[in-house]
Amino acid sequence: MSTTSAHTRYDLERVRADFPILTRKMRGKPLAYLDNGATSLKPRPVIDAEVSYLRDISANIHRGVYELSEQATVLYDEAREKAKRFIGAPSDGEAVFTKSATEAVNIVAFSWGRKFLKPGDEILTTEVEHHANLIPWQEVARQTGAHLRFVELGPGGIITAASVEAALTERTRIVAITGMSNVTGFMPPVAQISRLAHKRGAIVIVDGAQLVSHHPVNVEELDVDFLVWSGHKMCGPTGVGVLYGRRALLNNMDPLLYGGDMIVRVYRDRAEYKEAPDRFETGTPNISGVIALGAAIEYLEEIGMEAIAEHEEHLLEYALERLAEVDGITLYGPREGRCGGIISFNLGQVHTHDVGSVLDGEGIAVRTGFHCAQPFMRHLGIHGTVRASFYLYNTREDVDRLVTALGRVQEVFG
Amino acid sequence: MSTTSAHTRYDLERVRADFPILTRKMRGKPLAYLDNGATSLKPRPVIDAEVSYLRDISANIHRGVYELSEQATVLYDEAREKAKRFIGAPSDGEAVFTKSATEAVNIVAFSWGRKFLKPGDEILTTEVEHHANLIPWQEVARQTGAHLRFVELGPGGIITAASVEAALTERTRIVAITGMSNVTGFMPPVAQISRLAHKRGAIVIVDGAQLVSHHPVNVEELDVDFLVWSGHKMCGPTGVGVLYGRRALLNNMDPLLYGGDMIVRVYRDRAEYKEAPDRFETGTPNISGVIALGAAIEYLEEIGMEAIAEHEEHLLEYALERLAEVDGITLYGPREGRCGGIISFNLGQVHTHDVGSVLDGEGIAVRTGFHCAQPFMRHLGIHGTVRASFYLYNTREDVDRLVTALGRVQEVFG
Amino acid sequence: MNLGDDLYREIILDNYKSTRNRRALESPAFRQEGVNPSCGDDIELYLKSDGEQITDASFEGVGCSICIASANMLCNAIKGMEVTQAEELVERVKGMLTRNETPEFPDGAEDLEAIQGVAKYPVRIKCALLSWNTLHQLLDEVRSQARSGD
Amino acid sequence: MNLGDDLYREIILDNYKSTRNRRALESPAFRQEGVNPSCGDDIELYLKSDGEQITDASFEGVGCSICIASANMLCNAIKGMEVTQAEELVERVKGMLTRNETPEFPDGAEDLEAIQGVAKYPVRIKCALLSWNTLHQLLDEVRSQARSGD
Ligand SMILES: Cc1ncc(COP(=O)(O)O)c(C=O)c1O
Ligand SMILES: Cc1ncc(COP(=O)(O)O)c(C=O)c1O
Repeated sequence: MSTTSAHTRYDLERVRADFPILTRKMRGKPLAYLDNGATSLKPRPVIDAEVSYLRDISANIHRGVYELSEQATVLYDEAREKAKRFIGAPSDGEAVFTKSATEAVNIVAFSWGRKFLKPGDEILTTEVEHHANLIPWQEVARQTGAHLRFVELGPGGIITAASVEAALTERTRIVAITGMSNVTGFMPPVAQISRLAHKRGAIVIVDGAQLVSHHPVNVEELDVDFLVWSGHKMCGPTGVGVLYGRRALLNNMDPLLYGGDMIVRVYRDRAEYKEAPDRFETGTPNISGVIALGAAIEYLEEIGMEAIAEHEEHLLEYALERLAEVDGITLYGPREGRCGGIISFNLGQVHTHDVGSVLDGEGIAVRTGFHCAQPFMRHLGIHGTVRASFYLYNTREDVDRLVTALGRVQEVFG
Repeated sequence: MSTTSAHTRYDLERVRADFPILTRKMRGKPLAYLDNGATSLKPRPVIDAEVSYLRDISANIHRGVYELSEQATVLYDEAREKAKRFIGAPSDGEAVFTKSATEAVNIVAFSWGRKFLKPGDEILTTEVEHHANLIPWQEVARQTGAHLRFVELGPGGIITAASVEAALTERTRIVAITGMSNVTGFMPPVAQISRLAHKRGAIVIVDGAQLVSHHPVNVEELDVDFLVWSGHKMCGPTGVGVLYGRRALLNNMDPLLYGGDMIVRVYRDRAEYKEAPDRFETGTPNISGVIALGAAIEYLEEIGMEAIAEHEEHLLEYALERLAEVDGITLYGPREGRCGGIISFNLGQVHTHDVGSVLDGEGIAVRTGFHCAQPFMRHLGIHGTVRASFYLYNTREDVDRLVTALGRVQEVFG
Repeated sequence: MNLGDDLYREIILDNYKSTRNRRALESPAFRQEGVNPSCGDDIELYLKSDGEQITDASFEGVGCSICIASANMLCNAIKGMEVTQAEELVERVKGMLTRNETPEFPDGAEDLEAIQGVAKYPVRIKCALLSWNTLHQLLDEVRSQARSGD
Repeated sequence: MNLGDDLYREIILDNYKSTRNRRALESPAFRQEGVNPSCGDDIELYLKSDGEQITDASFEGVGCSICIASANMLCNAIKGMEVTQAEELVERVKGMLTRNETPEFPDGAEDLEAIQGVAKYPVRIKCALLSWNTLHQLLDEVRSQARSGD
């Protein structure tokens, strides 16, 4: 079916064979899964890791002196080391397991923001942000009297270091910016932006939900203070995200949630809290999810994030070429600067859901709608887009089928 | 090995066969898992549900118009209906999926408490609470100027309706109480307590982390306003909890976390929020976990919570009888009132961890330490206990082995 | 499976493309917005009533073909109906989409059968239902105004 | 597997039961608390130093047999040591417990080999390490005081 492309450093057939779902049909047609921006498919080693905890271990962590609990604890702690390694965390950096990238942003917004933001301080963000990296900042601004400021967007939502520099002021305390837009795939120059922010004395949080899943990332090179990402978008299970931060910053923040396992001592009326990561991991965590995320990291590392990014880049190029042939298509997003493997478009006046439904009927999974980015849709002056997003297992054939199916959309709605 | 007891309405052998881990050895000995208070083992249908989402569906919910996403959405929504049915939620009740019981308490403490508590208001709780139902209240009291008050405990930590009545005042706004102590198994008379609280105009949140997993629960009969519980303690996966509440209450509360999927409209500087449950479920949830929790609920319903509670009751009785033979044992907790299948004890002066380690060497998993209940330990004047806690798959033989192994502890430390 | 047959039947597409009812009513007696936040469908439904009958109905807004076609059929169907008839119709459409019922539709509303295919696509049901839920709210208003006008 | 051999060896149990070093030092020069929040181990370590040598060491507190035995061995071992020697010893014990090393222990500290079995029980390692981590902190203090006293 699909063949290993000259542009792909790994054996595409073998990688595809790791994903049992790729042999499944959707609406009776072979599955072309192009909704990786929403979540990724899961390879066998990740499923196995999840099962093996549930079936063979099943115990809680940090709580028992018996062998099963010990094994769970060791696997859980190892997953944390893998998560840190995956993003090149320095020795003074820590990885907190959360339930999602969304929770991770909220921890920073509330645990850092509510403690350190003063009236008149500025939070700098952009209109391309996913709601997860926007609404928490709206709310913390409301609660603290800080102002939410926006970087001026260039054509198609492009963000340059210069546009960020122009928006920074001496009141800017934090810059909250995406590492890669989930609508257009655009990747702001994060390292440059961080340097500019730091020069102004502001800290930087990067929403890496798309970036970390699709590109090699090194937090020291990016020079960011916080980086959030989600397991489910990178071959991992649902229900686990990561908040990376420097330990000194994290330990200065209040907890967001309170309960067991995050305390040193508890009295009737007060408690003393542990340091990060425990301070932010109260309650029984998603143990199987964390362990399976560890397996996902190992899986991706073995193939190589560099090779994956390259594969997607070529698919993107090919798709842009092929989609240019489609009548009445409008493509969104800047095609200069670095872009990851995401394409947003509309087909004439056809509603995105209708495009999505027709594609579904052809076995093709895309996402339609506003992609949790309403302000960006408003900026673009549209109600939504159809989004095709690639990952390591996608093929040129997936792209060909997409193009053909768009012809079918035109037949139905032409 | 184990035989179906006259006291067990279901086929114990067959139930045990549903739990693959029970054929595994620990430290070379057959596994006697008596740490159900910390988390439960997982039966095959739950593991299968988790795998089947990861392997065959893998899509995000509420986000795609394609078949896989549709299937994920339907299964996710069905799990919510199962969760509501399991606790007898009335038509104006809603179930919010959280990452844990702990998060669920925090939602009520902060989303309800920070909005409605005024300086001088009182939060009534008890010293037997798990930290998850104590520290959030300490913190919200600190933030709002409300006072945290404690019910006077009777011998062994008993809580009577009368003791609660004596502690209620006209300033009491909320009563936060456990449905079943994770240290002693004691079950406060929640229905009576609720009625007393409501008479005073206070609302009631019950920590059902132990109660819901081991006993039939009907929120209308209990007459509670909020009930929280965790999936992993009831044969479900890790990383999913439930917050039950009446919709009118939930919809008056602010969200706790902000981001995608919980909004109606988003502007640059503000957003409008959906009603419950969506309002409290931002970000990609633990989809596989929620679906597998649905499977756990069905599994338990099929066996019958009544039958499970009965089985545990008889094991408890048998264990109390057998443990009474052990030299130098001190048992904690009231043995009047209703008690679930949990026993806390100490063996002479031997440190709980040492007891736990010796039992571990005999293949027996118990929990040792303070069980996330430091104030209760302080009340009892001890540093910790050894805790044996039962579930549907435990046998009298597990109890016999525990008793024998305690003899071994005495040999080593005698 | 032929998607066209289930979801995008001729009648749906015709109703989607029809502009007959896509307009605001001048000084309408009743007006109600309906939104599906998760997909961005956003319509405004207008009704005129002489106290007994619905004398005119129209809508504006954005939405997918299912949403718009359903709203267009709704307007066609309820013109001339009494409030109770319209309420019954709402129930029938809901029954068809959410309870797997196969209702009989009154004369002039037979087009609505074409929506039945949507029931097989759970995430699209809310598209088809948006205008009907909005109508349901509006009818409550019509009723209470009729009463207070007595 | 015989647990007794790995974890609860005779030497451990003897050191656990020993009361020799379980006392506060009067007007101690140095004193430091160490806590393992997850298991409740909580000890207080006391040191006396004449500026070069550690002249006395003792501890009080609650903990499991591993924690207490380890603290007792620690006190026995470091009495008479110079600060640098004690620091080396801390590193050796850590190496044995966390890096699978098999260190040579100086005369009078051979008992410490008995702790090696703990390395097989990851959750108990922190019990064995508590007093050593506490000592590590104390030694920093001894050093800086020695310097400022120069
Ligand atoms: C009584 C009680 N409440 C709350 C919790 C917290 O549950 P979780 O860790 O799943 O959030 C527990 C479990 O440890 C418990 O036993
Ligand atoms: C750019 C971006 N940020 C944040 C998120 C939120 O991730 P999650 O839903 O896993 O919390 C997403 C995914 O939807 C995303 O694409």
